[in-house]
Formats: sequence, C-alpha cells, structure tokens
Amino acid sequence: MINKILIANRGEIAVRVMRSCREMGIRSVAVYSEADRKSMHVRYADEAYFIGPSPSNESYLVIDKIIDAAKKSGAQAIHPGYGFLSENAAFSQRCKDEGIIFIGPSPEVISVMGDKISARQRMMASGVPVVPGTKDNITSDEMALEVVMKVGLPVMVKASAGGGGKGMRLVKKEADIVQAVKAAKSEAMASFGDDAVYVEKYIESPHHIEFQVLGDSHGNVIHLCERECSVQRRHQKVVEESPSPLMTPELRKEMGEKAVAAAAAVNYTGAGTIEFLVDNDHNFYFLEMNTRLQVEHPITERVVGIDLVKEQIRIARGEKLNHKQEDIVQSGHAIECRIYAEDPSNNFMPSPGLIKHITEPLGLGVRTDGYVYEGYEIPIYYDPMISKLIVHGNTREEAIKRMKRALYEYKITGVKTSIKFLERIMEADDFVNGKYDTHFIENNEEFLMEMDTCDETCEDIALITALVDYLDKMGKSETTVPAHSTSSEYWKNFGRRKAILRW
Amino acid sequence: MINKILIANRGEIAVRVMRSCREMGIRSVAVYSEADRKSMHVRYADEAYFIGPSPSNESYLVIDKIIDAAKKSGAQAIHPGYGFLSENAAFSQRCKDEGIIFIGPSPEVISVMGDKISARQRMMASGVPVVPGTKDNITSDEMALEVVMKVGLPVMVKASAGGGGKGMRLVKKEADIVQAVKAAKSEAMASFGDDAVYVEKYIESPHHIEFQVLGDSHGNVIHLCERECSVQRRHQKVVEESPSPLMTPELRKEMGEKAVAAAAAVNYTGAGTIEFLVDNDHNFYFLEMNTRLQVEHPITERVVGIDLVKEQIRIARGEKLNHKQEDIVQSGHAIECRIYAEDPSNNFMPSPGLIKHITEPLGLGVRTDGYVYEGYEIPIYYDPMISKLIVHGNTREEAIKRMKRALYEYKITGVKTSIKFLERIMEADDFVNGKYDTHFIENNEEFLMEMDTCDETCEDIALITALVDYLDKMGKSETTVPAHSTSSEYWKNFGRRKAILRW
Amino acid sequence: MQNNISLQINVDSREANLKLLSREGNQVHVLVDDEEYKLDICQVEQGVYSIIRNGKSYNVELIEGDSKKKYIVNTYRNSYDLEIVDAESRFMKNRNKSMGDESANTISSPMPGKVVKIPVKVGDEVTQGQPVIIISAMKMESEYKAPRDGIVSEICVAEGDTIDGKQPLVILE
Amino acid sequence: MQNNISLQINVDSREANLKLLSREGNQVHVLVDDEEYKLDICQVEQGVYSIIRNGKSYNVELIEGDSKKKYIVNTYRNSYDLEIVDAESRFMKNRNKSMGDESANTISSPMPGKVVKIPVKVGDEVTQGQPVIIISAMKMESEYKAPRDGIVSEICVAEGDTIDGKQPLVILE
Repeated sequence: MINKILIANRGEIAVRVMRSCREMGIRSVAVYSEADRKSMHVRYADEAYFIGPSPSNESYLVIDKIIDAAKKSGAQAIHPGYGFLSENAAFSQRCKDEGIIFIGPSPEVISVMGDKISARQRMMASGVPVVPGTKDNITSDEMALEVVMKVGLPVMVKASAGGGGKGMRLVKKEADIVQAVKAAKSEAMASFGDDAVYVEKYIESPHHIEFQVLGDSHGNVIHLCERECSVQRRHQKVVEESPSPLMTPELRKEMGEKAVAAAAAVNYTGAGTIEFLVDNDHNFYFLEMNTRLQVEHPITERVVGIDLVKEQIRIARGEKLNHKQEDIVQSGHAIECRIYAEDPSNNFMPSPGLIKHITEPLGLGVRTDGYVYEGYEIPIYYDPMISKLIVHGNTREEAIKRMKRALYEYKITGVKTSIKFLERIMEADDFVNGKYDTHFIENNEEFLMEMDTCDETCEDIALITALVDYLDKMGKSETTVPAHSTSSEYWKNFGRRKAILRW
Repeated sequence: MINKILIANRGEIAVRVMRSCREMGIRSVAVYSEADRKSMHVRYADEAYFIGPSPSNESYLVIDKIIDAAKKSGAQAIHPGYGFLSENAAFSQRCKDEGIIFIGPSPEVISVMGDKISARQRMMASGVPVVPGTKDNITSDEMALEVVMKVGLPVMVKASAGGGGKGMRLVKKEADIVQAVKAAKSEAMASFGDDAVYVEKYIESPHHIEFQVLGDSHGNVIHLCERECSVQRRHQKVVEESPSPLMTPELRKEMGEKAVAAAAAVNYTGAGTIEFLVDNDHNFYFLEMNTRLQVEHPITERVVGIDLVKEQIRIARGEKLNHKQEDIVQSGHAIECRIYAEDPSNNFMPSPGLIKHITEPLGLGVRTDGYVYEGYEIPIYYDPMISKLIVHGNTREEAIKRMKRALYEYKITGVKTSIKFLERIMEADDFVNGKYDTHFIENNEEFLMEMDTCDETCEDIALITALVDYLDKMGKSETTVPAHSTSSEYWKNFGRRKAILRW
Repeated sequence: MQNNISLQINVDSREANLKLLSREGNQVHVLVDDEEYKLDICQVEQGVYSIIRNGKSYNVELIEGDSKKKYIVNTYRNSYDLEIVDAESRFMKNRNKSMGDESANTISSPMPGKVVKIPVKVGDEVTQGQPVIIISAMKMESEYKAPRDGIVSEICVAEGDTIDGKQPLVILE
Repeated sequence: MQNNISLQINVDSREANLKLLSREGNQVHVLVDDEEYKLDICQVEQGVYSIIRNGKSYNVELIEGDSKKKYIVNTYRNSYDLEIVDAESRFMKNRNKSMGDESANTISSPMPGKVVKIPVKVGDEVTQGQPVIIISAMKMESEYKAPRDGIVSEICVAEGDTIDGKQPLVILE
C-alpha cells in the first residue's frame, strides 16, 4: 500500500508527478533546496522538507538527505522524476536497503543499461540491432581496416573518452581510414589525455526515434509506440512529436517488438525508453535506454491515452499492467515544445531571472506542464526549462496549427525565452512537411534565426506605449492625483482599481 | 472563402471561437461595449470595434451596431456564440440580407425551433417523442379529464404564461385534477394576468440529456452522442458530463436516431442540440432544440475528438461534413464544471469585482476555457460565468478524481466563486455513483452546502498569516528598510525583488 | 527583527491574542492564545503565502478588506473574515458603540450593481421585511428589505445608478 | 490632461521625436517624427497594454530596464530596447562621452550566475579574445573574453561568488 510518495525532484516534473499522486489519493512530499523555498513544487505538495543549499550536489543529489526526508515524512515510496538521482543505481539500491519503494527499475538494471558497453552487449545478445562497429580501442591500422570491411563505409571514428565532437572523424573513402584514426587519436589525447578511439558505422540523415516501454514485476512488457525527437540543438531535444512522420505501420511493429525485446532482456520494470537511430531507409539501431520517465512523455500520454506516472505507481505497487499490447493505438497527433529561459538571439545563453508577467495558453487540445508563476525568480542553479507545451490535433497539420496558436498565446516577460524560436520551427518547411532529421536545426539555421520584421507602425506603437507609461509613472511620482485625470469615468476608475490591486 | 469572422459575443465563448479561427488562419474581429474595453476577447482578437454602452441591449443586442462593425472590418461571416443574438431569427435574416454569412441556421429554422408549440408540432410530425399532453388551454373539467385519461397519471398542470413554478400543480390522483386546474388557473391569473393552463405528463426522476447534432447544407445530419446535464440549480446547468451514466448503447442509438430525425425535419445546418427529458425507465421526450453552440460543447469535443467551432465554420463555408455517423465514437469520459462569480453561502448571489489573483489548473487531461485575468474587473452587466473547467479521463472515476484535482488547483481571489460548491458535488455519493437526476442539487442540498470544517490549527494559521502581512505592511509604510530585515540573505532579496516587481 | 509584538485579531466571535515571540527570515514563532506555533512563512505572490509547519505545506491567500486592518483570509477549505484590533480600533469601536449601532439603520448591497427600482421615498413609513430597493447585477435582480419597522430618512442613490458593493443605499430614521 | 509634451526616444540607432498632441481617457493623439497616430491605449495588466488603432488590436508588453528611462518593449513579433531622452539624460550622456567610454574596459555577464574560474589576476597582460572569467548558470558554463589587449586593473568578484546580471566582473586598464 502506497499512500505517501516523496518526489525527489523539483520544477515541472515534480509538480506533474504530484498531480497524478493527488488524483490517486496519494499524499505527496516535496524536498527543496535553499533556492527553491518558493518553488511551485513546495507549494503544491502536501508536505515539504528542506534538504540543503542551492547547488544540486549539496541537496537534490545527496542520497542521505533524500532518504532522511522520506523517513521523516513516512513516505513509503520515492519518485525520482528525470535527471538528478533518477538513473543512479546506488540510490535505487539504497532505497531497497531502507525498505522504501524506488519508483523505477532495480539497481542492477540501471547499472547494466547505464553503461554504454554493457548495454550494447546485452542488446546484441537479445537480437536488438546496434550501430555496426566496435567499442574497442583501435590499436592498429589492420584493426581499423577490419572494422571498415565489416560495417561498410562511411564510418565515424570517435574518441572513447569523447564528447562535444572532439576526436571525431568522418571517413567516406577506405584510403582515408588510417590517417583519420591517427588524427583522431592525437586530438583525443590533446583533449582528454586518452588516445583510445573506436570506429562505428556513420548513419546518414539520422532520426532520433524512441519507444516508450512499460514492464511490470510479473514479466509483462509492452510498448506505447514511438516519439520522434530529431529536432535537437547540441544533442538537446527541442521539439518532439508522436507519431513520427517517418514511421510506417510495419516499421512501428518491428521497432516496437525490438523495444519490447530490449526491455525484456533485462526484466525491465517500470516506465523506460528505448532510443534508436533510424536512417531514411528505415534501418534502425539501438542507441541507449533511459531507465526513467522522459521529459517528452506527455505526447505519448496524449496519443495513447495513458497517464504514465499513474502506471509507474501501479507497477511499483506490484500490480499487473492494465493494458495489453493489442489495446495500444495512437489516436491523432501530439507535439511538445520545450520552453526554455534562454536567449536564442544570443547563442541560446540561459536567462534566469524574475518572471514579471506570464500568460499560459489554454483551450481545446492544449496542455501546459510548467512550474513558474508571476513573481517567481528562476534560480541560476538548475535547468533553464520553464515549461512544456503539449498540443494534440486530429491530424499532424491540425497539431502544428494548434501549436502555433498556443505559442502565440504564451506570453512571458522578465526573462528571455525560446518561444519565438519555436514558432519559427513550426513555420519551417522541412518541419511542416515532416521531412527532417537530427540535422534539422543546423540545416535551417538561417530561417530559424531570422529576426521577425515588422513595419514601422509596430515600432512606433512600441514607442508610444513607452511614452504613455513613462508619463504616467512620472505623473504618479510627483502628485497623488494622476496627471492624466480626465472627465472619463473609466480612466479614473482604472487608477482607483490599480491602487486597490497594488496594496 | 471566409478569411475574417466577426464574433458577436464576449467572455469565454468569444475567446474560444477566436482560438479556432486562429488555428484555421482566419482573422477574428471583436466587438466590445464600454465595460469591455479590457476584456480578453478584445485583447485576443486581431481587430476590435466599439459598439456602445455597457448594458447589452445598447451594445451586444443591437443588430445594427453588429452589422455596422462587420462592414467596417470587412468580415465575411459572423459567429454569434451563445446567448445574445445567437438564436435571434431577425439577426440571421439581417445577415442574409446584408450578404454576410451567419454561422448558424437559417432564420426559418430558428423561428420554428424557437417557438415551443411549433417545435413540438414539427417533432410530433417527424416521429420524435414529446412529453405527452397538450399545449392547449384547458377550458373545461371534461377536457382536463380527457388529457389525464390519454397520458396517464401523474400529470403536471402548468400555466401557459408561466415560469418560476407559479401556476403549477402536480396531480397524482384522478380525483384531484379538477380542483388542481381550478387552483392553477386562479394562481396563473394572479401572477401573470392570464389564466390559460395546460396539462402534461409528469416525468418522475427526470434526466436532462441532450444530443449534439451537426448538419451540412448538402442534407447530411449526424449526431455526436449525448451530454448529461441533470446537475442543475434553478434550471441552470452546473455540471455536465459525457457519456451519461444513465446511457446504454441501445438507448444512445435510439435517441441519437431521433435527434438526427429532429434536425433533419427542419433541414438543419450547423451545430445544434436536441434536449430530451429521460426517465429512469429510459423513456425519453423531446424538450427543445438549441440552434447554436452550447456552453457545455467542450465535453463533446473531448470525447468524440472534434473541434465544433471548426465544424461550424466549415459548414458555413458550404463544405460537406467531415465525419460519417459510424466514425463517431465516445472515447473515455469528460466532465465540465462551470465556474461562476457567485457566493454559494449567500444564496448564490452574483459576485462581480476585481480579480486579485488567479491560478488556473493545468496538466494532463485538463482544459480551461475562461477569459478573466489578474487585475480584470468582472463587469456587473453580464453573465457571472468566469470559466469552464473541462477534464477527461479514461474512466468516469478517473475523470471525477481529475476534476477534484483541477478544482483544488483553481485559485481565484477577489470575487466569490462556486469552486468549493463544485468540489462538494464531485464528492456527493449520488454524483460519484452516477445515480442522479435533475433533483440532485435539492436532494443533496445539506451535503453540498455544508461548511467545510477545519481544525483550529487551520484558523490559527490564517491568523498568523494576517499578522505577518499586517506587520510587514505597517513596517513598510513607516520606514523604507523593511522592519523585518534580518541576516537572512533570502529575506532581504525577497524585499528587493518585490520592489522590482512593483514598479 | 520584530519581537514580542502583541495584537488582538477577531474572527467571528473569537477574540484571539497573538504574540510574535521571534522572527528570523521566514521563521516565525508565534503564540496564538495559549498555543505555540513555529512556522516557515513566506509571501510567494502578492497576497499569497506559502507556509510550512512540521513538514506540512499550507497555502494561504489573503485580501485586504475595507480597511488596512481587515482581511479576508482563505485557507484551502475555509474563508475567514479577520479584523486586527489595536488601540486605535478599540477607540473607534467604543465611540461607535456610544453613538448607537448605525448599521441596523442602513440598507446596503454586498455587491456592486445597478439600482433598478426604489419603491419608497423619504418620509415613508416602512414595516420590517418590506422591500425598499431592488438591485440588479449580472442579469439577476435582488430585493433588499427593511431590517425593522421605521421611517425612511435618506435615500442615497437614484434609480439607474451604478453602485459599489457595501455602500449605503437607504437609511431609516 | 497632458498636452504638447515632447520627448525623444532612442531605439537602436533611431532617435525618434514624440509629441503628445492630446490625451483624453484612453484616447491619445501622438506625433512620432512626422507620422500622426490616434490610438486607444490602456494598461490591462501591470506592464501589459492593449492598443486599438483603426480597428486593429495590438498587445504590447513593457518592462522597465536598468533605469526609469529604459524600457524593453515587446510587440507580438519584435522586442525593442528603448531609452527615453530628456534634458537630464542628455547631460549625463555628454558627461560620459567626455570621460571616455567606460564600457569597453569592463567585462560583464548579461545574466546572473556563479563565478567558476578567473584564470587571470590583477596586473596580468591579456590579449584580445583571451578568456578572463568563466561563469556558470543553469548547468551551462560561459567564457567571457578580453575585448582588447590590455592589463587587468581590477577583478571585482571572486571564484565561487554569485553574481547578478550586468555587474562589472573584470576591468582592464
């Protein structure tokens, strides 16, 4: 019996988990750092415990503090959300040791799937396709040529310790391989102090497509179809949709079966995601598994009609899955846009600060999962995501138009946001036509970054607004009677009402 | 081609219509009275025209002014919303005469269905069941007895000019009919100066169930299933749901066919609603037809997955219906609660005023259709409805729990609202069990009106909050440095931030 | 730091004594009558407070009433009308008492609206329960009745006037 | 009523002259350079204006910048940084000009954050483009570089400090 859950997270995901708890009659317990006393998850929860200073390695990442709060509150289970401790095997183990239910997979599963090499081996053993190549260090020219022979050109040479594109070389001709390995090794050594590199097949026009899976503790595993996540900037997802425009019923069936096989291979329990790379010819390769809820889970919730957090909790309670594979159908089309506090015109620099005004989109087919409110100051310590905007339409076309409508309604002042950038994505031909891969943003950079233009009227109206505001402000600070008092009853009332509002 | 639509309405419905216009790439034109300069529909629209003083009979009900604004703006069509001119045959006719598309049925259809007697006759002629009895004045004892013989007991004697329960008599025994007619006539004469009364079958445990219909100009008519609207207070709907807990597939099929027959009988075009009275034995009777969009249309939109405003516009453009009857299925369960600015503890007295603070519910399965915002003053001239809260769940049980969660999140201060009253409805056994009829609110009055109790702690916390606020307020007005400055950096920052927020 | 401030707050018939024992940042220590409270309290939005006590999270909304000393305070389940009583308000109250209770003579409407009809005129004798003014707001008309027998001494508004909530409309002698 | 008030407002390189010809309630009549505007303008929320001009409805949001005379103004499609210029600001500007432009010597961050690393010390010679301070905010680190060759004359913050946006961090001689 679970009647109280501690949510070891903050921001929108903490609030989102608490919503489902409330609908299930389960009490929710928040934990918060110094910077988060006023955060929405603290206000929303039934209980709240302070866990230390603002930097997450002194609060949200400290296992002892989370466990301590769980014990104080008497919570029987912990939901880790995403990020923070959600894929930390030691945390899952510690919960187990303390007799607290961890809402997620076992420590063993997190370990196996958390390591790229062990995950790859497990997948190969279970017949799930992986990107052809090797993860072994290339120690000789012969070895490099052997891999090229096996997987076929083009290939990518990558640094084992790598990241950020350093130590990477694309090889299209066999003649170039030896030189590429040499160059990559030297760059890897310079960048990471480690010259280990490996060779992998290079996937052209790659699509990032992932499958949501659910597994219960009775051995049942199903998938809830795919999410298309190819709109990425610096490997960060920006827009996701379900179904994928690339998908066919045959490919969905095949990939879904492999996703289920992947999860079943590790006796997966809970909600998880199998990420694949897919090329334009519908070849697909296992990329990694996320053993937690994804940021973009709401689009799946909307098209298959399942509350994933509720399913996670039911599975954690030891219940059998509510649904059979054949019951799962996607209905209509859902798109999610991630709204970040960042400045697209200044290299997407994060923009923490005080929310001075916010209007969230509402109405038919629109879901907003956020956590900021008017007067809230977005802290500098955490992720810049403000909220997620999820829309649903009967068709992809309707969903795109609805997203544009919702973005139009979304107004945030005080911090810079990615809203206008997202509007441009919704208007980009490649996106509208559903013909895009992970190169979408770089391929369309010029269009996406183009400053919106406006005729001079628009600018003049901005000037006049500032003039009126400035005169009123000056008038107010000099006299108690507004300088602009006129015979109009409405204008007078406005002053009076504003005074009331401002007490 | 329609690329600009004037919305001859205000409040939530005007904004709701504009949202669909925006998604269709159609420009929207608002009209506004003096009291509505700051209303959301004016802010949301692409264009806005002033149409006169605040009382609706000097603005929103003045056909000339609406037509004038339509011409000025160049709108090709007018959407009337609900209320105001939406069921005014003269307005529909005037639009026709002016060459403006009226988004609704023809003047003839509005006239026929707007008159109770002609509508009843048309329905009888089309084989749609009506409440047995007569609408003719009872002029003799024999005539009264004759009706009783024909329709069976119990019967209701009603004043033709009646309303508000005056001149009404319930008759359960044949012996009482003559006396009842006499008494009703005398009361009717006293109340309305007209002693005409008629006799109708009395429906026990009546359910108010209505069917949404759509008809195109090519003769196609379909229904979009039912809405259960029996939770009423003084004949005002309070909560609606779809499907109806009373419904069976057989009854739905039968009533749906009659609803389609009713609409087809008048060659109905556009969206309309056939209201029925249904008793516990599944006998049903035509009550009236609403020849416009209903307040509660969103629950149908959610369960059948159709945007009704878009359908209205498509039909007005002369397009054929997008859907066939066999494509229409209800998926899951939707509930709508109407949020009013009223004081349930003071006889539901309207409570206009300034919205000081508002937090709207968000997240999975929740739709809010509203129009007020922080700092908005609800005018005294119009309907006290603030917004509609629509939730969807896979089951009725989930929908009720989600509604409770959403009502919990909904915070409005400054005006009294019906939110707590709606929460009690969601908790009432009769509602939870789906066993209710139009007597629900009176039958459960005691439970619904019960003041929520709270232990003393709750009251003490309220007192302490007031204390803290009062001391801060006093401190602020006396010194520039907050009186409560302490060593805590957070507290100091709070003061600073608030100062920024309040410029 | 504000320490040892005492105030009386009235809510319904209760006259509660509050004593602020200490306040350090968000942490307040208060005595309400004989009950001690240690709370973490902070204003998160204008008029909205978040309170944590013994791990429990409370949300309290607060609106100023007719005066700076009056509040409407909403907790999740309840709404309270509070009045802060200090020396000044005690003096005013006593003075009002000695002048007799004005309010029993005044007919007013709790809500803003429009005067539809005033079926009485100054000097009219009215009996308890007799309608003296009809106000319309949001398409609903409400009759306001004489609270006792008496003579109409003043009519403060005219038919067709727009009125604010709680303003005096008709006064009996 | 405020009539015939004139002000200069700068936006980017444009120096616009605004003249308020008349204002009656929501109705304003303004000359912007040579263009006449008659608008219905009203503040609907704090910092949010609704404007109607020739039947078109505009929504404009406005935030005060670093000073009372600076605004960030958002129309639907664009965002403008405006500065209102009056006698006082002209004087300040001229004085600053004669004192030389300070800003070219100062390295600052546009956003609040935490100082991760300062790889230089006072007296160090730096070359244009050399990183002088690294700031972290929201899990992202940004390097700020010397705008020109020079010598570090002052370091205003220490590693580990939390900083506000736009405060001076490192100053070159």
